[in-house]
Amino acid sequence: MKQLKKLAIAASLAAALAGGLAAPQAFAQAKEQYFPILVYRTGAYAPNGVPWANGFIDYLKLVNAKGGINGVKISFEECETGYATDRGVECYERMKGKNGGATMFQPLSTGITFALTEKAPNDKIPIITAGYGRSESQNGAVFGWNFPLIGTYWMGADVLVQHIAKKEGGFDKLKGKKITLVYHDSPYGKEPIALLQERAKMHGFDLSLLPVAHPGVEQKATWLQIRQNKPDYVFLWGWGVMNSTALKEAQATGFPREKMYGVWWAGAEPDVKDVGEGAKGYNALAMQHGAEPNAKVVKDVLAMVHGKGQGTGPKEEVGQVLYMRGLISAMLSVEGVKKAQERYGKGKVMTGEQTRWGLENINLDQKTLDAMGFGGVMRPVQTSCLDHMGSAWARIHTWDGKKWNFTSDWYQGDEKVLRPLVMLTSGKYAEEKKIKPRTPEDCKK
Amino acid sequence: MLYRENGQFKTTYQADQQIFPIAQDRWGVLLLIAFAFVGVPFLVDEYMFRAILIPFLILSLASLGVNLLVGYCGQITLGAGAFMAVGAYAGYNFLIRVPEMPVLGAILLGGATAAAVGIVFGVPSLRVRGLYLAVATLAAQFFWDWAFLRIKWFTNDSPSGNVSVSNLNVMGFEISSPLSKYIFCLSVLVVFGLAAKNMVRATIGRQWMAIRDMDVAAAVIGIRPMYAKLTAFAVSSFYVGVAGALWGFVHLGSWEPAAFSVDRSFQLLFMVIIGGLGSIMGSFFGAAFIVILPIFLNQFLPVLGALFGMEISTATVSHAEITIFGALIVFFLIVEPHGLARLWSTGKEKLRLWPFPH
Amino acid sequence: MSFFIETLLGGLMTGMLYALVALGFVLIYKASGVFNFAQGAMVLFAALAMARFSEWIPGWLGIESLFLANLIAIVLTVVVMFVVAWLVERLALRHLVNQNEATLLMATLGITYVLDGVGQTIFGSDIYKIDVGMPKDPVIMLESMFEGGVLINKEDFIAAAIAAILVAALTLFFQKTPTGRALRAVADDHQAALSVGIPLDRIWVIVWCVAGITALVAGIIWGSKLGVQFSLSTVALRALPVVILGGLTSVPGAIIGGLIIGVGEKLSEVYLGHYVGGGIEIWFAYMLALVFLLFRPQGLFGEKIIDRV
Amino acid sequence: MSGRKIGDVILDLKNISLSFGGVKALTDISFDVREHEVRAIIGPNGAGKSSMLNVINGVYHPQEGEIIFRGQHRRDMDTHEAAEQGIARTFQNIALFKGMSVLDNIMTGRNLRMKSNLFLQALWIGPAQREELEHRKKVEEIIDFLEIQHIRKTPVGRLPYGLQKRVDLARALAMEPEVLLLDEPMAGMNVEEKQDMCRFILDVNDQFGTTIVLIEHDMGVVMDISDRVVVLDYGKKIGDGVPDEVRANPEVISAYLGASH
Repeated sequence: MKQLKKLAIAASLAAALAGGLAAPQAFAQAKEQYFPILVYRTGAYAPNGVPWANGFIDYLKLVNAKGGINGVKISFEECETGYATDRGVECYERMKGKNGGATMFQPLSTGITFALTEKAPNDKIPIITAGYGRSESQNGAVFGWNFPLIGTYWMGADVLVQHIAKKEGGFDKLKGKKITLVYHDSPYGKEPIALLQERAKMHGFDLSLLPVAHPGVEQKATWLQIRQNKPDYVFLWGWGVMNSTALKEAQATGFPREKMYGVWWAGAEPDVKDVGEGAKGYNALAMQHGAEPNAKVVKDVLAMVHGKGQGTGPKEEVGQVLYMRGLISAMLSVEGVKKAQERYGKGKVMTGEQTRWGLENINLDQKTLDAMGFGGVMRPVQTSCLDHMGSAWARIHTWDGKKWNFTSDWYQGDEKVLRPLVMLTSGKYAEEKKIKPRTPEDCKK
Repeated sequence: MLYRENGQFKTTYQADQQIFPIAQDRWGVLLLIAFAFVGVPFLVDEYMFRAILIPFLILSLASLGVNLLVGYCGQITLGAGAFMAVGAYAGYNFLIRVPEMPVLGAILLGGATAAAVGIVFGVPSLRVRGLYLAVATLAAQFFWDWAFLRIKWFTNDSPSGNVSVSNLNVMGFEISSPLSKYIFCLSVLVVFGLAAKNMVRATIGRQWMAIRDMDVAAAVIGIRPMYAKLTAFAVSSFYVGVAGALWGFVHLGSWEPAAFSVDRSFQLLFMVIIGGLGSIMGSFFGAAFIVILPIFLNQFLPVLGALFGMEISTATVSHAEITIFGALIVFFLIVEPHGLARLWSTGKEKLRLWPFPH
Repeated sequence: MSFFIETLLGGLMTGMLYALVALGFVLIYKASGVFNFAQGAMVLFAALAMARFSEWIPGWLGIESLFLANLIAIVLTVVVMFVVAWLVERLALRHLVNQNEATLLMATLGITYVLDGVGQTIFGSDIYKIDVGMPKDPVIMLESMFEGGVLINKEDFIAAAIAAILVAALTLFFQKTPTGRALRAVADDHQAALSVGIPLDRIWVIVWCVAGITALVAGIIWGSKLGVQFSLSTVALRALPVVILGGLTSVPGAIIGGLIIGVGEKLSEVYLGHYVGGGIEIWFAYMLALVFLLFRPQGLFGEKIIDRV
Repeated sequence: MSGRKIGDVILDLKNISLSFGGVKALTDISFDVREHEVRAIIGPNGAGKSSMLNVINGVYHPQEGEIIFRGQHRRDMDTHEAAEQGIARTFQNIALFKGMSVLDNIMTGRNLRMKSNLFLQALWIGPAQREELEHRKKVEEIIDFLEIQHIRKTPVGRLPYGLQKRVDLARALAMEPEVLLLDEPMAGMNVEEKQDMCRFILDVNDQFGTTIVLIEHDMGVVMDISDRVVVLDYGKKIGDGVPDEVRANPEVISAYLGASH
């Protein structure tokens, strides 16, 4: 016991010392574009976080394999957040100044996004939140450093309403319909409510809200209520295990899966995999892309990254929905850097601030996308200083028991509905924070 | 040979009742505080400030509060996270709803609100004790988690339930740079630490400890269990609430209820138990241990792997991190169930005798 | 009316599962005075082991039959849980005898982290499937009595039946076997048990093994219902009000408490939830337990505490 | 027994009955205590002596009976009220505050007299600091009186049994009580320690005029120091009177003395 005690004293001393010496500096790598990546490979949301991260990294590896961004190689580093805000903030602080400064951050968590939104303007680092984060940050005049590229929750919810309106035969047919939103009880899950309420007012459908507490493994009461209310449609705004649980409970209470529509974070393989046949007919938003095993970029990754034994995750995962989401997020970030190089010097390492300019001026037309291997995967993206989303297109895909298939045409989020909401909410934010919105002149600087 | 109390005779009770009766301790602590104010700012970089020191200071304050309740008054709580949340959200509401409300005032009022809520949720302690009470306090945790998500008024109708504060300004100083945040948190901690030390050596502290050690005997000498327990809940919640407000205002800047989840409650209880129940010093040790250890492991394991020529994946690192974290906690509890503070005082005892141990 | 019955049944089924986890708490607390927070992590660990073994075994042994693979997986998992129990006793508990409740609680929280970490390292952190052939689709019954009938979940029924069998088996074990009697003796009085020559450390290993088996059963049922994933360990938090309500030392308390909490939770969420925006079931369960505590501080079936001076 | 003068009845217990669940601990017990006297309660194990003390200072609440303290009639006592009215007590199985030093333990006895509020205490200023010093002086007097100066700063958990008993007494004395209830103050002590303790008890009674109600097993001691003795057996009173009377009471002899001699 005495020995143990000594050991403990020694251990705590060592820990104290080491704590002081923490943050071992990585070797300074000159001339490399540094991409810090916040991931979660453990904990409740790991099944969804892992493929996303693998896709993101594989794309960066692909860019390097092709010679980098105009010759500038990408260096990258992961930091585990466990989906916890304070860990995310620690990662951010640790990595923001490393290796000549972070190019951008991708938090993959609404909570971390909120925290970083406060910090990024001081550090001049763009926060890319492709398909998540705060919807009003589309307004780049107020949220100068947030980039909810190619999708916000408001736009997603809007597309869902459009889709069911189409199914029903017009917006006027929505009157009196019952729609239930089953949502993750967090800022993430609550994001679409504002838009859905707006749409409910417009079309006279009846919206009811059923929150599910983190992590979402206990939903019996939720689905009993759905069974009682018999809504015409259920929107599922879940993340992680909550999605598969919802599908299982829907099956157990006999709610038709065909009438369930998930957000794009509730429409991937981990959500339906272990439900299998039970999820057949379930629909979800595809944030432009779905599962894309046949895309050219996927084949490139398989050949040039996995083929050389450098794949980040298992081969089977390449081309899956969340993998693709990570990959596309990486692609958009890289395109931001590429664009910035056009202005600030090709073949140079871009700072966060320069990258922001690039991200605000992304212009990917269909030809460019096809050339990059994203043909059929996504539509053109064009951002501006005032529009940090750049594309409002989405479609629906449906699980057939084995794989996801597209089952709808493209929809575009309705600017007339979205814009006022974005302006109102971001205006309120600007007022609260005493931010002077940027003018088009400011943007040119 | 330097650490001796020989020759220091106390001639008045006042001298005997000082916080640190031994002169070396007194000077040591004063030097440490001076160093923290003057020396540290020159030595550490922004990362240390933002990611380690500021969280450490704030969580020390919270763990101090938890220690007053658990360590001094013997009432186990698993709801500390909720009181942090109450402090943060109440502070936020005072700040935005009351015109001209100074930041410091909002933080203190946040703490005061937490204290009031603490009293309400402390009432079960009059009937139940031990683990039953611990679980009862979880009711507070889950209730407030829910309330801040559901009741829009608390979050000023923000559609997502997320709130944020910025442009902090305390008595004319702008609190935005890491250094100013550090100094602000440090000042708050020093004041609150001193107050805590004063309370535990005064009659209120003795009442708490009496209740902790033997509640029937305490009642017999005229201590009201209700008063003692509820003041402990109030003071503890006040500390925890102020820490919560600082966590939201100063550290995160923007937060959602998940920042104060049940995991936070467990974390705080870990701090006081690892640090040492019923020890002010232990609260700091515990906070340092729990704040630094995971971050350290997270950065150290890949380095260790590299030494042996292995590349460890992020997943493996984080799994190893929680495994080692858990194992170290069990290890420390086995070796020194009275916490790091006891190790510290054992070390001091040794030093007192050094170099002649017999 | 039929909806009320459905909710009630749903609550009872959930409650049965809570009771299973609570049972693990009670067994260990009775025998060793440890409030084992790691019970949730043990459920996860067992379920992970079970899911992965049944996935790997066909590859290892070339067995085709799902039933056989599951059977072997269960046996292997039981072995794994015994090893876990033995290690926990050997490495942790043995050295923590006579510590106060809070320290022990924290130690089991530490064990929780270790189990979570090791479990995910060995078995992975994805969602896995336990397929023991439980029927997934609902049936509608009593259509003649109620309009629309009452929806019943076959899976839930089977789960509840398994849980009931386990409880019965445990009761038999405690009442009829010498080991069971020794366990009860230890639970009643450590000193006395020691003095008649019952080896405490062996008893503790056995108790942890039994708790491990209840964890496995809970893990299989839950895992087959919801998939095996990290979040499974959070069921411990849902089962806490149960032990408090039922009393930390009472096996029937765990079961009845489980049912009360399960039903209370579901009824409150369904009938009261929408007045306040929903999502109240977690804290409602805790509040329910708390209100009970104010009237009976030792829980529904706990032993009465008398202060002696 | 020198200059003190035994006064009027200060505490009168009438027809006290107490039971736990179905078990009767005390049945219809009546006796009184006069000011400044040393009153002993004796009886075999399980006779209900400790329960009697617990009734007097409000730890237990009797189902029947009446307690008249300083002329006020009550159904039962409340612990806090008892303490405020000047009833202090020591415990059979020492109930000290194990985590605190001897000094702090005794200081807790002063808590009812310390009036400064929480904020002043937290800031350690003005009245709070002054108060702390004043009471410290009083406590030091008690420490001197009981001759425990050398262990002032020691945590009570580390003290030997005999000293713990003394600290227990010190804590009770710190309340400056009018009535002091002593529950087997000499149990488990050696002869020397017992003599010390007897001396302290008599000194307290003599110098401060404190009324003492005492439970003790050692008959020699009881008969020596007490003015009047009440005898309990199985929760019933079987004898009451001055030591000589009690000694002569046949019922007492058969129930108690007979058993031990």
